[in-house]
Amino acid sequence: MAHAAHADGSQAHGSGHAAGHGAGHAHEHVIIPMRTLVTVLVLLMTFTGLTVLAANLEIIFATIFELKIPQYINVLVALSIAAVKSIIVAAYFMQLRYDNPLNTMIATFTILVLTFFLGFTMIDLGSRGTLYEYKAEQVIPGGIGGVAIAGGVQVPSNVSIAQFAREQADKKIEQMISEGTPLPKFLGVRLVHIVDELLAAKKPVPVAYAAYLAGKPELFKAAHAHGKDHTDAHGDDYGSAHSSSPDVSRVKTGITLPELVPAGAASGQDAPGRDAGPGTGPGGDDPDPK
Amino acid sequence: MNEWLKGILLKPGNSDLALGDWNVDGLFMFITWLCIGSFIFVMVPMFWWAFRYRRARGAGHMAAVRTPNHNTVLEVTWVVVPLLFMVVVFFWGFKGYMRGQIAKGNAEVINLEAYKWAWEPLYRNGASSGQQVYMDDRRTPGENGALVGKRGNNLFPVIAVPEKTPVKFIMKSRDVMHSFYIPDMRIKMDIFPNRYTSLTFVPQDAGGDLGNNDQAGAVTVTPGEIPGRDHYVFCAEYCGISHSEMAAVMRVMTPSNFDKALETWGDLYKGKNFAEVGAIVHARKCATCHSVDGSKNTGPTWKDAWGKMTPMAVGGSVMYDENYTREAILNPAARLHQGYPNQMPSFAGQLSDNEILGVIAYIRQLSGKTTDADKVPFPSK
Amino acid sequence: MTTLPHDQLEPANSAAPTDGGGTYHDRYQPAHHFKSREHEFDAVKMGVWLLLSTEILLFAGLFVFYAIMRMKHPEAFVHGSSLLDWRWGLINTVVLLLSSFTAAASVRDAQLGRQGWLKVNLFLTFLFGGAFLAIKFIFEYLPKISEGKLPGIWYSYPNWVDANEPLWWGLYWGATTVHASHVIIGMGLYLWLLRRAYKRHFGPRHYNGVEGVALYWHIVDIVWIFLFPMLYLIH
Amino acid sequence: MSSLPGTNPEQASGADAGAHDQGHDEPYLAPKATWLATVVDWATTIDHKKIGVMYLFAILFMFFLGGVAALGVRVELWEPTRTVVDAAGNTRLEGLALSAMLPDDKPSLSDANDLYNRIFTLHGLIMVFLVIVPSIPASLGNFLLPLMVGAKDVAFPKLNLASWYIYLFGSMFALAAAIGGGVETGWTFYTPYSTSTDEGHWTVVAMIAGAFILGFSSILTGLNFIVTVHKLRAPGMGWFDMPLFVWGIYGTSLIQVLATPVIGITLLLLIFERLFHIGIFDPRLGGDPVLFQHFFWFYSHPVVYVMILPGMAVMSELIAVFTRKKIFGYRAVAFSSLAIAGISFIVWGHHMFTSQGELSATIFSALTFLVALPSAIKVFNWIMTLYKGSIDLKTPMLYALGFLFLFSIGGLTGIYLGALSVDLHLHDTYFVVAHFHYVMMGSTIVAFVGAIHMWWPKMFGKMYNELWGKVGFWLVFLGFNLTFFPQFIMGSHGMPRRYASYVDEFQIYHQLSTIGSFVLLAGFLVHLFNFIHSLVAGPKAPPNPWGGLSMEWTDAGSPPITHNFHHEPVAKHGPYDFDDVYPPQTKPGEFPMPEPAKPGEHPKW
Repeated sequence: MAHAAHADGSQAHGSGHAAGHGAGHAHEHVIIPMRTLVTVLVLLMTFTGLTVLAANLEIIFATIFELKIPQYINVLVALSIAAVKSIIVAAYFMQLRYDNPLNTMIATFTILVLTFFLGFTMIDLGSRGTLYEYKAEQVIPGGIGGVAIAGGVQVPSNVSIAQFAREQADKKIEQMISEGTPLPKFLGVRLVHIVDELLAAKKPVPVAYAAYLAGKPELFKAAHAHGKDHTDAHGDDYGSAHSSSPDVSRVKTGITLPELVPAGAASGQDAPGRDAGPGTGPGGDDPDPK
Repeated sequence: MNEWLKGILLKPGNSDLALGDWNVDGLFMFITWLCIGSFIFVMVPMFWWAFRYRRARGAGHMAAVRTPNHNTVLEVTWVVVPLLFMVVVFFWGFKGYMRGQIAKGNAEVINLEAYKWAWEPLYRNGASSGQQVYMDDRRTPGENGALVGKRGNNLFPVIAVPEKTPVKFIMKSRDVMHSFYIPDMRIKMDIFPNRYTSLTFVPQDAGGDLGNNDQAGAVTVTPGEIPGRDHYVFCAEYCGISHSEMAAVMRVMTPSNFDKALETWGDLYKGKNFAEVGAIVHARKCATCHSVDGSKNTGPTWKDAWGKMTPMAVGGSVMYDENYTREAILNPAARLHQGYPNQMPSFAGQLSDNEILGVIAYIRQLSGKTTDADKVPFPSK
Repeated sequence: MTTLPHDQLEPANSAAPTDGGGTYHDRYQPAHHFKSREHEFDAVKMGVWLLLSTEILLFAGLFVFYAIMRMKHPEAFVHGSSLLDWRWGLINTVVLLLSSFTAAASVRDAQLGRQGWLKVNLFLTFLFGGAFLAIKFIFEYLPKISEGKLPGIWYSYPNWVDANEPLWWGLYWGATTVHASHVIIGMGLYLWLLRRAYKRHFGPRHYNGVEGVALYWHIVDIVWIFLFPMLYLIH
Repeated sequence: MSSLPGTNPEQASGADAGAHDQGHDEPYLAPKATWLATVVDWATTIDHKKIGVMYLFAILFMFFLGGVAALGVRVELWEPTRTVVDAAGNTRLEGLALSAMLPDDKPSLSDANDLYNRIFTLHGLIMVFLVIVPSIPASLGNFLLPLMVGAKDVAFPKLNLASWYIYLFGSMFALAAAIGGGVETGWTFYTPYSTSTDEGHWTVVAMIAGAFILGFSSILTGLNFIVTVHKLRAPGMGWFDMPLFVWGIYGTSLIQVLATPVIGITLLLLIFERLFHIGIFDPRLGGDPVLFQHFFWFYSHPVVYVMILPGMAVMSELIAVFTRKKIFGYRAVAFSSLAIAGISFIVWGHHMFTSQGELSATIFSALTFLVALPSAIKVFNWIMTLYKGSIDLKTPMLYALGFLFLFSIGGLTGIYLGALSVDLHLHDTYFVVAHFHYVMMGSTIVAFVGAIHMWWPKMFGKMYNELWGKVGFWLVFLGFNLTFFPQFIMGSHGMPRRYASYVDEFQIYHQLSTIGSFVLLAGFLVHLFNFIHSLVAGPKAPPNPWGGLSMEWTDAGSPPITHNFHHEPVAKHGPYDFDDVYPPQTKPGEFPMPEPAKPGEHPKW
């Protein structure tokens, strides 16, 4: 990104200049002129706009050119702009440039400790699946359940919280429709998904469901907006501010092009029964590593 | 000398990790001699100089001559030399470690499920551990004359492993963290509820078809048991009240014995009636917490429990009958027995309906109220 | 860039006016074990920076949790983030950047002894902090609570894509509440500074308090500068 | 030599009514008019010496509390299954106070196990968070650091008092949880056990909150010391003119400031997890226990260096003063303190070899061997210092030699646990228990007791009885080895940790260990009575009983005045320049006042 390079350039120039000037007589009470403060504020605002622009540009490129932008590009761009902004805040607002270099050293040591912590933890939890695939995943995605949720209801073991929440929501929808009370928006969207699942599984759709959904096109739009639903409260409930990038670099879980949420993924992986433990699968065929 | 010291410091190993190449015992002894050597290198000068240059009584004299206060060559050597030893120890340790992680192609895969305070292996033909033994041999007659092990009446499952064939355990926990530790095989691996972990080794010696048990000396072979050489299995990650009782016996069997064991354990319930099946299920899954002779344990005893109004933790009482027992197995927290911790995991999905009926029959038999339904032969698979 | 050598401004360790008059700021003397106000100012600033390093490391735990969970469950994060409205995030970022500006301006006013502007800037910083909290609470927290987008056992939102989305909400609520609590602490400190400003505690000879709290506020702003893209702009 | 320090008028304590510092000339221990005024003075003091003494007594009290829990553990393990309750026969062992805490009806094996689990958790928590983390830095560090760098007080005295009250507040939480039924999660609070046990019990959250609060006390102490060392050194005292004690405490403070916040956020998330079940670490809700282990050990490994570094810091002083020689390789020892502080942040994975992925286990194992080098450098340098010294085998020096003996064993057994394949055998066994007791108890507490003996005259102005000091040392030394050496062998035979009942063949080792623990108790009781006797009826101590050369010996009285020094102290010579300052054949009591360094020229080392 051109602007990222420019930002780094100015920053490098800035620090170069600072080193020459600041280190000399650090103990003097430095008063930062208002002009510098205002320029720093403007710079911060532009970078904030930049980072939002970059995020949205990414979506636009991804959808127009059907590009597959991998995850780390998003992370790299966002974090480098955030890093530049925080360096500017630290250097000028917190007067690290004009200050005793000892304080800058404290800041850099803290960041160093943070990177050690992050780096080694990611090495461990990221590289778990190297020897055997089954070591990387969770036994039951979303947790093994068996705990009492907020309402005091006991989640059966081997059922994840998310899956249990979905079953509870389905029951509630069924009950509310039978009572005839109108559904809140997110339950309406859930109803659309239920109907889709029934259609996909070629099961008969209950008349009450179809009747309820008849007069409500916006539910369909929300449910099928790139497999997402936006019910955040910011006024325009259904404006799809942005959608998921077409490509999630990790192919394993399979959500690639925007389409109906496949029934399989919706109901979560069926918990491997006690007998069908993964052991019987991949365990036996490893080449003899000498 | 090395063998003598190894005999003191280590129990005899019985896996390729302990006896094969890059093994643990060899590295253990290498580090031991390294430590003894450097300990002497440090302690001899300390004692000698502390004695030689001690200050005579009362004389405040200074050091006789001014000695140099740093010697770069010396200081560099005593950094580089330990570093070289460290590199050797690291590499040796790494090679030994990887032998316990990567299983060979023809490994015998055993799924192991750990739950609060017991082990449950699952073999390739669906068989679980069909044999239980007392851990300590000095058994004293209990109140009712039956032999009672030192640890109360606990029975420990036998985990059979074939001799000389690589074994791979794929492990998962049902509730909290545990750790599968076999000291004689020199390996241990934590077990998590949310992810699978695995460990592998090659058991070396089953002690012939009759299985000499001089090693562990802890378990006597009773008639009908399939013999083999026994080793302790401990839980090494703290997991609660009976963490120290969460043990098992790993029995290394000759391949023929191993196949015979798998075959008999595969269909344990052949030719048994419901009450006997209930006894087997109790021995395998419930013995850790429920005693059958009335003695107090983590869970309520099953002796003389049937048909009584049992007090509930939430107050009131409930008749100890079929549906109370069924509910206690599937959803134990629902109507908790008074005075007992809410520690029982749910066995939903672990026991088939017939097995639950077997348990009910066994409890009735323990309370002397057996009905003829309990004597119906168990429908085999 | 004007950097007035401080001796023109006020001799650093000039004795306090002997007539006993003047405000607390004029009579201010460093603690007995420091040689001069300059010495004390350096020590205080270093102490504040060490405290800020503990703040950064406090948030390090949450950043590591974010990085690990995003690496392990990217779909949960992609879908979870799409349920947030980045426009509120943007407004909050702008609010916090403005508050950072007024915080830096308040330090400058204290150094120049402009008591009037000092009070204005302190109050503005406090106000922006309040605005940040109001936006976050009313427009982001309440709707999510009503729809069950909460972590762990409070989760009841059915339209998830990856079963690990409760973890995403655990991170969202964890990071934003811990950050909001630090904004509240910062606002409390600014109230305390405002009270002292009315008692004319600050001036060219002594403004350690304003400097320290401004540094703390900048760190809270920097944490939000990282949190905003990490939570709101994931694709 | 112009004047002998013993008789140096300028430094005579109390007598000289210097023109400046009116009213601050009497020793800091001097009581106020009424008893109440003294209590108020001590409760609101910002004098680093008083805070150091208050910390010392609080830490010794907690040490004995933790020690009682340790004896509870050892009594329990006397027999394989016979817990405080005779499990086989279900009879209660009369007369044993511990069994009184069990439920009234026939206590079962699991009730006794539960009691044992609570006792060993209490032992772990009290010893780690309440005793050994603050032990040397908070008590001796507070007292000696300003004196050694020639400052009137630490950089932020009020913050120092706040750190003391935060320590009290945190330990109140911990003791309330202990009395309210204790915690049975182990001091490491591993999830998912710590978030699922004792469902309705408040004690677990109270104990975690206690540890969380104690973290802040440790941060504030570390912060204070770093700023003091940087900003308040006496004129003429460069970084290499400071005593090595200051270097050790500086390294410790760096770790305290940089590592403690991570345990803060971890325990905060654990409290959220336990109270609101937000599912970060709890696998039932999708969380990951391995993530908790990384969070926990990222703090807990650097904190074991917060425990050992002050022990090493004290060692340099003990060895230098009692061999009357410069420390061999001052810069090597100084920089190895910082090296330990640095490397301690990248090796925490060796606590998790049995729960980690293969790649990170290998990386951590390789890095772990780096951490052994700085410790080896220090030990070799101390041993070389003994060469051709004038070694005075008083109690502190005996403890110094004891430290070298025990720390060598403790350090070397770390190599077993660093090698991957051997650690798979030895992890979570008694071998690990023996290793960390040799390093924590055998090194830090031994150095702590030795240091208390050395600076006792300086802190309280009274000499202790040398004979009883030596008797106490031999009891502690032999008792310690008898307690923990059998545990090495038990561990390599496969005895797992935290077991209430065990297999018969380990009984002989457990019995030896239990006997040893009582000998250890005897040793510490001898020291306790020796200290109490010296406070009550000990002879008056001269300002410089051991002939030390750092500022607290040469420029401050025993006990020092409230503002430490009568005059502005100037660093005229290095802390260990015995050869340059004292002529041979001078009795300790009459060491001459060090000749002021000629301007500009600094004596070489």
